[in-house]
Amino acid sequence: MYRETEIIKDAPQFGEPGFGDLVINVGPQHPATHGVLHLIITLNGETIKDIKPNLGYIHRSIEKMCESLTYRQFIYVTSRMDYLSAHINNHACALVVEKGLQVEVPERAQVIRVLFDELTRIASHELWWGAMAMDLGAFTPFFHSFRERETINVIMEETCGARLTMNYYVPGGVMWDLHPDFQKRVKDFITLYKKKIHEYDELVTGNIIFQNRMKGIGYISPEDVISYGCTGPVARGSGVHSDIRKVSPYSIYSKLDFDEVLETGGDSFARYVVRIKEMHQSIKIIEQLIDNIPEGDFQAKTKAVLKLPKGEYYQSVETARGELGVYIVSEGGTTPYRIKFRSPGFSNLSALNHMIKGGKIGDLIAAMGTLDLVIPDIDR
Amino acid sequence: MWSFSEIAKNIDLWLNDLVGSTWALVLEMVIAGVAVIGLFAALGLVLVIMERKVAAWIQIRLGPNRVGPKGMFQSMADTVKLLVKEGMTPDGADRLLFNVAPFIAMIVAMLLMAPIAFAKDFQLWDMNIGVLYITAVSSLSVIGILMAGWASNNKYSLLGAMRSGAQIVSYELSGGLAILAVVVLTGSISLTDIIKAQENGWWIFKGHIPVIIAFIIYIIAVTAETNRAPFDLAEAESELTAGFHTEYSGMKFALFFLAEYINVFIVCAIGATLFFGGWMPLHIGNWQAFNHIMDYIPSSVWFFGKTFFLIFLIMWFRWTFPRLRIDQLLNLEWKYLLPISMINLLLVTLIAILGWHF
Amino acid sequence: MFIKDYIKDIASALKSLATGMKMTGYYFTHHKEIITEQYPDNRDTLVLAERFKGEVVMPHDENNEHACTGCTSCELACPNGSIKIITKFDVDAETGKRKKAIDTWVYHLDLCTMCGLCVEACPTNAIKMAPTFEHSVFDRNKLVKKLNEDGSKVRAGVE
Amino acid sequence: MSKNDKQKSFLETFPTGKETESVFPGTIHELPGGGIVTSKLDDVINWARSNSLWPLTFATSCCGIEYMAVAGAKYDFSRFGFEVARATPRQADVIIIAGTIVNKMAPVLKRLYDQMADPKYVIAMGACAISGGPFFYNTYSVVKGADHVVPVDVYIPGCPPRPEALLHALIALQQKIKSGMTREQIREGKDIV
Repeated sequence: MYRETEIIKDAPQFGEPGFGDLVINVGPQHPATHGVLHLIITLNGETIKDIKPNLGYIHRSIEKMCESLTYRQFIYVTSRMDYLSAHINNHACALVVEKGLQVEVPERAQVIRVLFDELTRIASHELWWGAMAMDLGAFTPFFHSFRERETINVIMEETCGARLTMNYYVPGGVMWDLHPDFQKRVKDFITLYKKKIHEYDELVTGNIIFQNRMKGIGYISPEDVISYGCTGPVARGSGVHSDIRKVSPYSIYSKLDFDEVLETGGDSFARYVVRIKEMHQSIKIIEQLIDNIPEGDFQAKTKAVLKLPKGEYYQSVETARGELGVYIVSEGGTTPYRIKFRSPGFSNLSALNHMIKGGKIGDLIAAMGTLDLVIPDIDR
Repeated sequence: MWSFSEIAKNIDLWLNDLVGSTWALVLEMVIAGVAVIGLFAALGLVLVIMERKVAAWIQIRLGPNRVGPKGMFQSMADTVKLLVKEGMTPDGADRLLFNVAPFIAMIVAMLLMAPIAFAKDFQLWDMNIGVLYITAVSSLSVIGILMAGWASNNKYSLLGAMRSGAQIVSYELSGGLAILAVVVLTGSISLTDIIKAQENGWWIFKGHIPVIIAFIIYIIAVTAETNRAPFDLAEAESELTAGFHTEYSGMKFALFFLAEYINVFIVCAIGATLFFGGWMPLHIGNWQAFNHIMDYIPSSVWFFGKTFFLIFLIMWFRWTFPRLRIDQLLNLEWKYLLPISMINLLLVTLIAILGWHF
Repeated sequence: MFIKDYIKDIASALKSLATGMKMTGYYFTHHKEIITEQYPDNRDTLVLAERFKGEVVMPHDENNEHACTGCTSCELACPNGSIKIITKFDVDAETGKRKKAIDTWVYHLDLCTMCGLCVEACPTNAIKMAPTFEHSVFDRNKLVKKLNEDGSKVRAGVE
Repeated sequence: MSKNDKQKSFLETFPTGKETESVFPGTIHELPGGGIVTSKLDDVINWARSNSLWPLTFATSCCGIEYMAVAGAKYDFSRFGFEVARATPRQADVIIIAGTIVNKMAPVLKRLYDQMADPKYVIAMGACAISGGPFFYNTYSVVKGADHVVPVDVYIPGCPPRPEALLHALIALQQKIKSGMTREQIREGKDIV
């Protein structure tokens, strides 16, 4: 009766399920997978026995593609990897090219970059909050979070010229100077954010149904976090000190006053709290910088054709999802010889089976929501 | 005063004169059937647009406003589209059960229309076992869902149907016990008697705290019984794509959609009848002048006003709360609602025996 | 005590649910919080950011002249080949010199990712990003555009 | 928006550039000579179809976020009656291909399209769905345009397009449905009546 669908026949055989087990394919088109993740789940009743992620439905060979693009050009493609932290991806690439060229980035450009990074982080977490609540079956938070997110999008659009994939960072600085209205808009946003943030707690955090769905679900211990290589809020939710902005500070983060958010719960609720508190920390960083943007150049003088000296370069940054590493091998030409991204989503996804095994389908959706997966970031 | 009962009586007399009593009965049945189907369709249209507007306003957006004046024709467009859309039966499905299931869901919803008093003396079938009939028939709705889920030959559908089965069977208990509270107070299971008993005040106001608790339990139980969020596990869009109706398209899906809304209307109508006095206007004790003014408002307005208030309440739940997990859903019923409603029933019995209600 | 905890649990749960309902109830009754912008109706008042990258355009002045010399630096800067410049040689009437000029400036809007690198690379500011977005078409071929207008030529003095 | 662009009227921005019948169908037209004719059943059906386009929740990458923004409160496509996003293809009317289609995803897209009940429409949103966009030249794994897999009705360029651009495309699709013309008829350049 339960014929296997065609999709699973194409996929590699993962061993025969036991008697009475139900194998279902969640994805590639499924509202909870936030894209095209394909999970092959073995169920016993409602209880999950095994999860096998099947990747590759959005593999666009970005790493291979970057090898044929120049150092100015390849940055824009990386916006399409983790499109929710597009600015931060670009930042990593710009930093690694600057490291190779040994260009000193003007202070104004660095401040602008950090401001946009933190705005991106807030926007990303806003979207995660709405989408995660939607996974849990509450639709209203999604619309309320987009209210704040759209405000950030307007700021982005005014200065960078696009809403999502901006390509604003170039090696040596940023493409244009800030828009004159930038400071005012950001201050307005901070006011709006502070006025509305209590609603997040009223609508979702304090809700008894939400807490029961989240607490104690998807537990992962600090040891497992390290062995799976999870980073970002997933690691910090288990109390693992992993914020790249603190561990190996880049740009001007070492001069800023902010806290690394650590929770010791290790469950879905801890990861939720980490992200909510991170938004507050980002606001704190923005407040420190918004009135102190130094005057000066927004872009360092670079040659028209960039050539990285022969060698290997690595830079990691903290995206909204965790550690993004960019590794470039240069043979001295105008294009990278080899490029490799270490994306946070891939490691975080690998811990999914460990987290959820033995839980219910509802737990899978809730815990996957707190992992905040962006599938193009995993497949690249 | 203008009332439905006079019109019904006149039609009855006129038909009896015209064609004799046997044919008059047949014709009346046909008229009643057509009227129910018409009401069915009209309610579906109204409730769908209402839900979308309520959702939009809660979600700080405008909602449908471009099709017809203020978007009022939106659900009409949806209905026409679904009517002419291809209704497919998937390969491998159990064809008979698959195609029959939506009709079962709809027929159950229609059967429940029979004992509801829409206005003073306006009732399709004034039976003396109204409450029993309602509890018996409403439990049939699970059959349609189970059939749909099993016949679809889809794993998501099957899971949704199984969830729905567990859910409806459990929540019927506390729903029934909550209804019993009112039955105990009234001393009758006829809906007419229950409404009559609320002449001097609705049960929710004059029945002390136990009736309020019973009302809360009733609302929670019927939300679960009609598969509405936060208990929409049978559909659970983010988990099971569309649950038991994953494989349904076109009009067959529309029937499920419609049956859901009609069920919501009916449980709210029953709730309004039991706790808010049905078509009975708001009467307060000895305030003769006030009561007299209230009597001028037509009884059907009272009935629909109360019902739509309850419907709004259920919609409000839907757009506020996240969904429960299946084991939490059953925990809620067996560990909380059922013990509470049992103790509550005891209390109500005490009140009824000692005559403490106003 | 067991019963006390049980009742406390229920009370706190109901309170948390009521908090959420209070908030959604507030938005249901306060329509001034609605933030919807009605797109086709607000088209006249819609102000887009002037930097918004909607498509590449080549501004022509009143004499039907543009500033593009056909140097192809935009074509080289474009990461995904959405620009193709077909050049020709104009013969100057006075001096008789052959001069490079553009014949067709082909722009693939269907490929373009609005990264803005071509505009940055252009030495003569011949192209810019226009804040337009209403490009939807029924036929994919209509998205391949010719940006220089018929009969246009390079503005005098632009090298 | 600069002054020059403003001069374009709203209808001119559409591929057809013409307004189709947008009044409520079933209205009574007075014919010369006093005859009365009600509009055709086809008009009613097309009106219903065009005003009730339920999209499939299908997004592969970046454009999906702008698709979510259109669903969000600021742009709100529920004004047109499109907000009933169905997770199952059986109940959806329009599939908005928001994002790149790679070779492994192409059979799945085809399958989803086949599972949808007629009439079904496809919108290709963004450069990736139209032609592969940024992944046109240098990659080995991307389908160069979703129209190699399923027939596409409306194309929206942009990377990703603005939310308003998606609304524009949805209105264009509405116009197409109201006209009742096929893709081939439009491609041949026939006027939309």
